[in-house]
Amino acid sequence: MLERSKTDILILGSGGAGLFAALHAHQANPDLDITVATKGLIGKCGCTRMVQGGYNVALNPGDSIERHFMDTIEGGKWLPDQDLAWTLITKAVERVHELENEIGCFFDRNADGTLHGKAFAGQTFDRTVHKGDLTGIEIINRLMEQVWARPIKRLEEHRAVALIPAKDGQSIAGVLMIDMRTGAFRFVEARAVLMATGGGPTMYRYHTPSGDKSMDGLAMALRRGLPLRDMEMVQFHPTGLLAGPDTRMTGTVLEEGLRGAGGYLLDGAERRFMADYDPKLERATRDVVSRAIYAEMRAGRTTQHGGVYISMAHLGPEKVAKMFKGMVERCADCGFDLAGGLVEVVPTAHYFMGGLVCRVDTSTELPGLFVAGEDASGMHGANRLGGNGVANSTVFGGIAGETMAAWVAANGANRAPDEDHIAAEIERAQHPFRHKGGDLNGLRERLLDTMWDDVGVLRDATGLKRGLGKLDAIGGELLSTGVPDNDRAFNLTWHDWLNLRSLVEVSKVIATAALARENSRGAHYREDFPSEGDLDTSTFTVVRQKGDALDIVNEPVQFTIVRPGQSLLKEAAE
Amino acid sequence: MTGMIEVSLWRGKADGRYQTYQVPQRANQTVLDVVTWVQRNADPTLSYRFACRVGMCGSCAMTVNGRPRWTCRTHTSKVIEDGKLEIGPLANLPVIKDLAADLTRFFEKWQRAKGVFAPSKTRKDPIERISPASAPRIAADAAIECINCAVCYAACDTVRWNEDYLGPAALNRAWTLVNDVKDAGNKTRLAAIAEAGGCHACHSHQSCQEHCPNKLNPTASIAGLKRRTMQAYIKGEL
Amino acid sequence: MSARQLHTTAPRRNALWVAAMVHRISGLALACFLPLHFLTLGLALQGEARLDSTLRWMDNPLFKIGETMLVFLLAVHMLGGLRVLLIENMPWREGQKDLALAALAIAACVAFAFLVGAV
Amino acid sequence: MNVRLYVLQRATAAIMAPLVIGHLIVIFYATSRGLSAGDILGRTRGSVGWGLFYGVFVLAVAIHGAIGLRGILAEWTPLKSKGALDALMWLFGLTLAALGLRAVMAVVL
Ligand SMILES: Cc1cc2nc3c(=O)[nH]c(=O)nc-3n(C[C@H](O)[C@H](O)[C@H](O)COP(=O)(O)OP(=O)(O)OC[C@H]3O[C@@H](n4cnc5c(N)ncnc54)[C@H](O)[C@@H]3O)c2cc1C
Ligand code: HEM
Ligand code: SF4
Ligand code: F3S
Ligand code: FES
Repeated sequence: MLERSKTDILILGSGGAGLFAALHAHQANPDLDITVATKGLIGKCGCTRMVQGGYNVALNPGDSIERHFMDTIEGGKWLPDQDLAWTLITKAVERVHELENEIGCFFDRNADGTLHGKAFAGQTFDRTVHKGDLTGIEIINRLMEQVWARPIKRLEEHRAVALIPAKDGQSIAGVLMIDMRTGAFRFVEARAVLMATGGGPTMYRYHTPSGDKSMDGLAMALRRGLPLRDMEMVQFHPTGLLAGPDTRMTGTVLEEGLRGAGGYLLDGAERRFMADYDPKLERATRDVVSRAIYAEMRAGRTTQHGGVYISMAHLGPEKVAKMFKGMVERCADCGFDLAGGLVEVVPTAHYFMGGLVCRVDTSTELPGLFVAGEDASGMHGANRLGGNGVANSTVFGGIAGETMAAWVAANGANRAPDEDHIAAEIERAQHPFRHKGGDLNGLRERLLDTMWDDVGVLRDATGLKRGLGKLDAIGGELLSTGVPDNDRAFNLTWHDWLNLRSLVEVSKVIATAALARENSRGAHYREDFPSEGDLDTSTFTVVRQKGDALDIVNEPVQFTIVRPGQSLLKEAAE
Repeated sequence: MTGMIEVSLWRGKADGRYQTYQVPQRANQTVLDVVTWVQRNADPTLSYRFACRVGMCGSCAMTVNGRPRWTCRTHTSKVIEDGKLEIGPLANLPVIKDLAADLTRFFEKWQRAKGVFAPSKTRKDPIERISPASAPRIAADAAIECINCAVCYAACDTVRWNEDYLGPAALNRAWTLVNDVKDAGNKTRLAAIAEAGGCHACHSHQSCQEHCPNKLNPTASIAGLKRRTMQAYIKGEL
Repeated sequence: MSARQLHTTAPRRNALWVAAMVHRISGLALACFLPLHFLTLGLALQGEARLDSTLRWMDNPLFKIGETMLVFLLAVHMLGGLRVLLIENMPWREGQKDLALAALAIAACVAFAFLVGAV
Repeated sequence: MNVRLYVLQRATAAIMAPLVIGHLIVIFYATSRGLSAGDILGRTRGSVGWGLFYGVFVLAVAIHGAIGLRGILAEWTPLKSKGALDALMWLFGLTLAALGLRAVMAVVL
């Protein structure tokens, strides 16, 4: 029942991070045997594909690395690891050149032929490079073509279920997977492993990421006792589509530009409410608007499905239909009139700033294990700038490829896996087959509600504790909920179960970290601790699993480049 | 808008059959939601593929009442006929199981059509200035927003009749590269698509254009390739 | 297999697919007819009378209908072919369905005129 | 179909378009007067112009039709080998050309 194979470099995930890693590792040493394993089809799953806005990069002579860096640090509320952020921003320049010149991306141009940079919220310069509002498709399609064109092995519809240590426990020996198409287990022995499964806060009632993302990577890392950082930091996008229950449309993002262009947010009684919260009204930042909508919803001033409305009609339906063609068409396909009518919206979990602790070269505490993309942490701190997400995955994915190639060269042969571990993990993944019945979907709904209600946009100690209690209960019930073992091939229900298990485990970490952070920074807002606290003594959370318990510490942020109150920008310093 | 939809879903591999389910109809409901409902409530072993839910990843295409479509952005009310929906895997591709088709061949042909950028520069060079108003740029732009959903591939009867035929999506991609001034691979690309099974196999059925959910026009792209290869052939470059 | 066929009925609903089929069938029919046509004319090698007697023999209404069909096939194939050449060699033009329909209509008119004129 | 066959097929199609129109006019003209061998041969016998007209027509249609047939065979019959398809194409094309040229000779010479 267990198939085995060997490779030099195993990459988990085929988003921007995974594919860049494969290309750079191959470029560094074409003789390496490289394998990309992914839960969907190569390049067709994950969120890099879903990037709409674009890619932040300081290219324009009027812009600078320093300016982009300061925007990132200030946007991250002084929590980012400054060396990681600096690497992100400097390398992004080279990466965009590579995307254009070597990978073949087709970014929009100014009339003079140079790359167009558009405005994106929270930034002091229009530096977001894009292809219309489908930037991610362009980036990932081009990467996918390049990967297909090379002798890089593809394990499509393969789900990683566990990081398997070497016999001596000192390093990683490979990864246990399920070949989803057949339902068989497969152990891939690898000299180096990249975790690039893209996080994905899909445990919230409303969420934007693709359905294949379920925090598997972080759940696997947690089980290996690896440290996770900034886990309380879940970014919400203020306007997700609210289409009611039982539709996968619900939660999908309606673009930021709608508010930027002058769209109104209205409560259930069609009253414009943003004035109650912020003088910038609908144009306030993502977190402020999300909190305002969440507060309206909690106060019960909601629409039919429990959200608020976005209204564009006053700008002239025809103009709106022209300006936001893609968005209007998408809404129309699903039965909503965005240009002329009211569309129900709700804040929606969008991005996960937390993740595995890593170094600038993407290495982790576990020798042989590397991490990049949304699974990694420290680049964004308390908030990620729009446009820094795909920059992050492509920059560090590429670095990971080079690092792994070098690491493999320096660290010799394969390492024999701990067979007991493999056996135990197979047993763990088969757990639902040992049980009968139960309401898996009901449990999923309860998880979504728990996270939304108690660990959501506005948090306090009472809610977080209540949430942790409910999460324990859901986790417990999950273990006695079964999946029929009549056909394991392409069995989505089995994978739903496994997704849920990863989500519940990581949800507990989110709630625990949120409870530990007794101030409000960026995406994390504590109603019982609304102040942002002293910036100079900022700390970040690090959680590890020790036995059955979660161990949490607050570590001080090292201001290696700039301290709160200072700036790298001349004009600000003067 | 309530009541039930009679949904027939393909079950099994190539030698499978349709099985019927009763699914409650909702005001806001896509075909993907219908399929999901069956998996969650009626038969947990039902297999299908999706990822993004918003028409960006091209993973969820299926045959719906006889037509290939992206299911995550197809509202049920637009496709139900007599209260019925028949949903099968994409045509012209092997079936993995139930509603999930195997796209390997589709991507292999993408490669055979040299649908991959061939760089003329490196990351050390400045980014090429390209006027957005230049003709090749406009031509490439018109065809570039493809999500490789294979809907066109499933809609094209030439693909069905001619195993070798690269198909509309791969050729459409090749056309964008032919127009990319940064690309250095046109010689081999044109040679590849001038072979049997290349662009000349297309009979302009235009089913690809009719069905492309992104309103792309592979027929026009393929016509462009036919012109370009013909010129090259006449000049003796092929 | 028969159930599987259901998946592939869709392309046939496209008018331009039908146009391609008309083009193909007409081309095929012409290709089948041409050898006969050439053989008939070749009879002239055996003298005018031989050809004439065959032409007389073909001078009945059944053959008239057949000839009308041939005129239609030739016209519809040519016009359809010109439409394809237009697509392939000119900048893209919308309204291909209308063009295909026009080709069909014109060919039908030509054939009708032939039928009326020839009787 | 590769580019060579394509170019030949399309070029012959383009050549034939005016010829077909001409031929259709002749058909109309001829049949309206009642088709007789005398009429046909009276027009064509000894005419270099008609000889060329039909000679070119025959060669074009032989090429065009043979390539067209090859395509149909490839797509609609189990015949997939390139060798067999090419053989049938040549067979059909040469036959058509031979019969056609024979007919042209019959009516012109
Ligand atoms: C709707 C939307 C819009 C966005 N817009 C922007 C934007 O405009 N600008 C910006 O900078 N960022 C944006 N982001 C964020 C950005 O998309 C992500 O941060 C980034 O793409 C993450 O890249 P990644 O490679 O880490 O992960 P992903 O691209 O998400 O890829 C993760 C991969 O891992 C695979 N995987 C998951 N679990 C497993 C497993 N167990 N085994 C094997 N494989 C697994 C997945 O299938 C997938 O292939 C947006 C995100 C969303 C959802
Ligand atoms: C006016 C003259 C003609 C023109 C403009 C013309 C045009 C064309 C074109 C463009 C095609 C290619 C269609 C495609 O593959 O998409 C074609 C196919 C074909 N033609 Fe013609 N043609 C003409 C006359 C003829 C004649 C007289 C015959 C009779 C032998 C003929 C037989 C065929 C055949 C058999 C095909 C193949 C059809 C297919 O593959 O679907 N054509 N023609
Ligand atoms: S051309 Fe259109 S239908 Fe074909 S794969 Fe691309 S997006 Fe899908
Ligand atoms: S449907 Fe097929 S035949 Fe050509 S125009 Fe499109 S590829
Ligand atoms: S799920 Fe991505 S296109 Fe439908």
